[in-house]
Amino acid sequence: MKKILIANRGEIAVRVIRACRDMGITSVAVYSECDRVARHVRMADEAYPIGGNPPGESYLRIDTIIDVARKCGADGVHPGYGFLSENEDFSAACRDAGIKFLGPSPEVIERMGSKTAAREVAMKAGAPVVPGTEGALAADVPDAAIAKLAESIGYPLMVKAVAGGGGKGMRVVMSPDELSGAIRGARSEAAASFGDSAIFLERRIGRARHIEVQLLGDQYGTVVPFVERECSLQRRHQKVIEETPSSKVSPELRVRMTSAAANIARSVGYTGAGTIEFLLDEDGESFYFLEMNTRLQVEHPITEMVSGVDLVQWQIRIARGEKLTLDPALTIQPNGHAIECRIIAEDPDAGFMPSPGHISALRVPTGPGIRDDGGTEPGATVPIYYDPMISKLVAWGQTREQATARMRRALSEYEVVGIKTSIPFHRWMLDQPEFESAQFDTTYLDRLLKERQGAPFMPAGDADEEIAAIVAALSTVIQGSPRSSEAASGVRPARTSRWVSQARFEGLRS
Amino acid sequence: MKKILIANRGEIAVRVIRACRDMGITSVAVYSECDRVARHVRMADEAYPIGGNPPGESYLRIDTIIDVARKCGADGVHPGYGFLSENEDFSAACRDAGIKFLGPSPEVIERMGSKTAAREVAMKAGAPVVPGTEGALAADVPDAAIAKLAESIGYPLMVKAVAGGGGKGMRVVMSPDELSGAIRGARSEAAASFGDSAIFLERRIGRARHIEVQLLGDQYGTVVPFVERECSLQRRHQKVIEETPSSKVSPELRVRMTSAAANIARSVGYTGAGTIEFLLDEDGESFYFLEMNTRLQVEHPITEMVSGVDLVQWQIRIARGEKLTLDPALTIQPNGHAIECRIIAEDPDAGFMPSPGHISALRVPTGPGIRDDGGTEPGATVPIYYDPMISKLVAWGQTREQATARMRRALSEYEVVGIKTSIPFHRWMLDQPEFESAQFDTTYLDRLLKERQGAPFMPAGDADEEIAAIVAALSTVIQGSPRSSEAASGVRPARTSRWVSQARFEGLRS
Amino acid sequence: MIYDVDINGRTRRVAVTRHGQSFEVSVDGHAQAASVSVVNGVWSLLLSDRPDAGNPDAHIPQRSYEVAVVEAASGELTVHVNGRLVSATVAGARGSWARRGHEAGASAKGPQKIVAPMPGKVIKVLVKAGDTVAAKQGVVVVEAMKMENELRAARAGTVKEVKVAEGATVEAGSVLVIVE
Amino acid sequence: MIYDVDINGRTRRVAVTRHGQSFEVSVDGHAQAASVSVVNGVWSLLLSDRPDAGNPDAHIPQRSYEVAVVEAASGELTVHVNGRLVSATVAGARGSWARRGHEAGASAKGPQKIVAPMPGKVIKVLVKAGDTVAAKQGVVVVEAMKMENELRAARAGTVKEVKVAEGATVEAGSVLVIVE
Repeated sequence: MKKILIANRGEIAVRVIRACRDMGITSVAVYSECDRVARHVRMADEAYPIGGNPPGESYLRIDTIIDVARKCGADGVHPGYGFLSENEDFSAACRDAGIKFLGPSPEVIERMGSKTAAREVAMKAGAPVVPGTEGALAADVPDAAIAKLAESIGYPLMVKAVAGGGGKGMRVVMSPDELSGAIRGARSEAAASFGDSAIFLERRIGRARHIEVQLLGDQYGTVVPFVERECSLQRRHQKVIEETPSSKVSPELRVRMTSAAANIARSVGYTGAGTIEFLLDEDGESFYFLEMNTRLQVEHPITEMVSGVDLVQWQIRIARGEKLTLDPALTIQPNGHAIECRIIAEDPDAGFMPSPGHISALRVPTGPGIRDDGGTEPGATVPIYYDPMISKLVAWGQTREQATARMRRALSEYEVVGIKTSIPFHRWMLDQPEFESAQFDTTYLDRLLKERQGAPFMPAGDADEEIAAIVAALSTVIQGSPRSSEAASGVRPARTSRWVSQARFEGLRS
Repeated sequence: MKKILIANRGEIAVRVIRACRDMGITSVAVYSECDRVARHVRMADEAYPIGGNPPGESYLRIDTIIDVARKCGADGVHPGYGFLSENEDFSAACRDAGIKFLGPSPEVIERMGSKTAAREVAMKAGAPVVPGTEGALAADVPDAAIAKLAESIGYPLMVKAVAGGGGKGMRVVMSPDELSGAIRGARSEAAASFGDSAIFLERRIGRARHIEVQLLGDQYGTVVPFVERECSLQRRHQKVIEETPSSKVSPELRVRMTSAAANIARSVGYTGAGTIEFLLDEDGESFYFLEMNTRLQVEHPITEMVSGVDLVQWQIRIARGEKLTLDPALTIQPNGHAIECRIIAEDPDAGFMPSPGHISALRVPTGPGIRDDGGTEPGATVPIYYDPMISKLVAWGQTREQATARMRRALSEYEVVGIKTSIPFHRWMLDQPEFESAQFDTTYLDRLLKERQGAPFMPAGDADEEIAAIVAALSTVIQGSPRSSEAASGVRPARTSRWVSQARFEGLRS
Repeated sequence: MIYDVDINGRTRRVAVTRHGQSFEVSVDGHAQAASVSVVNGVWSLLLSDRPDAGNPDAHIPQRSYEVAVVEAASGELTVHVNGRLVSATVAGARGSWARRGHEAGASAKGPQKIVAPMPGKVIKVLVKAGDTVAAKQGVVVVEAMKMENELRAARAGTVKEVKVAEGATVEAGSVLVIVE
Repeated sequence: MIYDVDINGRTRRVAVTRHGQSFEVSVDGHAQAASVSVVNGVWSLLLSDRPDAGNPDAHIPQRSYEVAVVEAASGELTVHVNGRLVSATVAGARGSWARRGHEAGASAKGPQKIVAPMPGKVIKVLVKAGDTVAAKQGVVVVEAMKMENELRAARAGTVKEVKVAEGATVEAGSVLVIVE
């Protein structure tokens, strides 16, 4: 493999370019109009435009991307996550074009992409699944028939879209009278989001944790699982902080979960990097297969930190036919503890509203135990069209306590000016007693946020306000001084705001 | 320990501040006039001026620093490396002021700071030393007496200043006729640099490697050594690239060297972080005690990367009386491989002349396996008064090959505009066959540099020149265009050069 | 020079005296020495209390802050300090230097238009015409940038008009709901 | 627009045609399409060869470069490309837009003064008055910034005067040796 096209953008494209460079492989970026000057375009060896800003006109255009890959002579395509990463047609189109897709075959993507088919795979592989209906319930199955199935499963239960993901097309049903409404809601949401209104029922596991197992599979049937990731801290079914290992998983349970995950992947001849998600019951013993993500996960760096394994390099090595040489006894032994915070361009104090725009200043933390996988830089713009995640901040420590302390410090060093970010939320989150004691389940954060009723995460204290008053007054003094206003012509206008910037203060330099 | 004053500047002050923050300790910076706005001042919780720019007026002023420490209520002082870090008077002054010095006692610093006394300690502890004279040869010992001693040691030999360091006051003597001149030279250099003209003689170990052992000692007699560091790549006795483990050290040799190091430290009741330097003979088996550095080393992060241990946090824990809880069997087991490049403000193509000045743009690499411990930032100035090192770039990999590939990639990502740096030298260095095969000794680099006769490290190729021609022409086109020259008023003038910068190109933004 | 600075609905009176490179500042009577330097648009601010005339050797901590300041077109400043964002408006300089461009922001009156901040899809409409809404109450959920975002009323009022239906695709700036 | 650009003693002729946001550039007859955008002072430059009229489907790589440009007061540009620093001087624009501030650097004549670039201590004086020195030959070693730095003659000549002795402390800008 000599040249890899990365069919993605942002931090994950940058991550893959780095792996290519580490391996001496030429990297090819693709870009939409607004991404002409994005970090991944600047870092790659080659870069090609693929269309307009909406993803449907560029990053989701299989035809255009395959065309570019063919013309530029790429012999591999890395889909990243999101966009086309779990699209079996894209995997098939790569195969048809004679280009290696860095992920599983279209058949495996399709099979594991259907929640009901994936459940069947898991059951056949001997993995526990949440009790539920066996197949998909298509649009024409009457509610009465579904109600009967529901009785046999028992309440509370979940109505889930077969094609679902990210919490969409999903309803909790506490009692029989809620069932019809839930079916209607889930079906219409699923039809709108995925073009498929088929649903299925599952028993609801209360106060469960979301625990997932990363794995790699080579082309020769070897599957190696890694130490589990704890992803229970979710806001509206979106992970916000991940860590590994889970404080709730004992070494004995780890062996059971990782074996179950490996068996599932092995049974479908899984190749490349993938992740099996489980629900862990509050008893800390019973776990249930939830779904498989047939791609690299956002949170893969925490696994890299505790295993020392470069997962993206292995995706490439597997695709070019190498055998997995990792010792599975070692990959499930965590070396220390790692935590990831997803740094998102959003305003946590305004209901987590996305906050795209121009980044006028950016300082990323570094130092011992800190890794920042970013996709942007000072002077860049976070576009309005895509996922607002700007970087993933990862902290490693010998213990969970040390990793947490380093993460707190790194968050306090992070400086982003021009847009709002999730950093205040993360700083608040890490100080919650439930985080410190690792006592949370997947419903914890939404419950807590509801209770807080939008209270600011990092309210300014009296001392902060006093400093702000001083700074406001000083900036006025300096702005008004004849000496500084002359220098002020050097101030570069930002979009809607302007920096009280260096030029005015040149005179204050010692 | 609640508040630590860091009697240093630059990256090591930043490193210590981070450790303080990780442990919830208040950090206090001190600064000379030109460092008012330096990174370490901005990051610390408190900051105090200590005098003028020359180190003798600020960072070397024991009285001023102790006074600040006392007044601000610091209960600990971290000396970093360089400056006062190996000054027994400073350690004593801290003790007298009732402030904990984060390093060994004045007695230990003094003893290990004398090369002849340290040799005696090593011999008593059973560690091999280079055959040589037993005590110091003061200024009044006649050359004839020294010549007799030289005969018994044998030629070639080294004349070394007792108080020496960094290659100063050191001469190689190949034959008896060179002896008198070497004694004179070493004595005068030592007198000028250290105020002490005492010398001693040592047999010269040819083609040796510089291998050193990091260790920690607590207040209860426990000493834990770490995997050796390979520091043979030196230019004029200054380390330029360090790595761990050494490719030349077998596990069996590692046990012998680390035990010898620990025995030496234990025999003097060493507390805190220290490093014992050895010469490893080209036979790869015999090693000799060289000297001890009674402080944190510049290159400590590579040890942190392969051990997972935060050495600065342990310095603090030891100082506040904690017991070492590290397993010495584990600390001498390397987890992967780490390499450090010292990024220095210097022009390698002009005889490595320092290149202080204004940094107009700076991009630091990140991503998997990369750690950058820096002390500066874009817009900052590298002052002319201090060590020109601006950061330490560290790459970790599961293997030496992976660490090297990541280092190459990270160096290619590093962007520094405004000053020259050692990066072209490092990129060249990593591509030398002797680096790849790890076949080098302490004389290798100086010999190679001499042979090269100042040839540029990264000469521009024809393709680079073509791109430069295009860029030069385009920048003229755009500069000359009426549309852009209007915007050009936003260009901020740098000291002696000016950026062909963003403002002119705003019109080109897509 | 005396400035009235409005922060979070409270007015702080700040007196500033310049001494060459440094300043003496007093906030509501709390006097401190201030030193300011700027690198790359970010301030380094050192603050220390005034020496105690009775005990000149008393410990006076000099605290170090990194501060960023962004000025909106309205003149409102956003001060980044200790990881917090504090909005501050200088009400008027009383000294010899005139403050440029000082105008108070538009007053909070008239109908509120709740607009889509970015292109997206309307997932839920939470109100209908005639409904009474409280300040900060959610009115519409728009999916954009892969997230579901609840748009809220800034102030209490009555819904005058709902201009979009669930499932509709909207452009940035589209008016979704009008509240009076 | 045609420019003569001097690089490393060689003149490259560059023809530039602008097409809206992009350019057609030709260096000594090698024609390429160029796209330029700038973020934070650093260029993103995309270069691709012209399509082959005979084979429009032929693979035309579009190479991506990050480039920084610094302009000295003399007008000389330093271009950072692929980790290399390339000095370039545009000899004169022949088109309709006048190039501002274009003057060649001072010619390399007259006595050379070898000065201390920063404060330090003279460790070694390697020449004496009357010695002949070659271009790039070391003349003085100064210790500064914790390093020993060999200062060299820029051009060949004869040492006229040595103004410092070993061990002397020198200020930045002090003349150490004069070579004629």
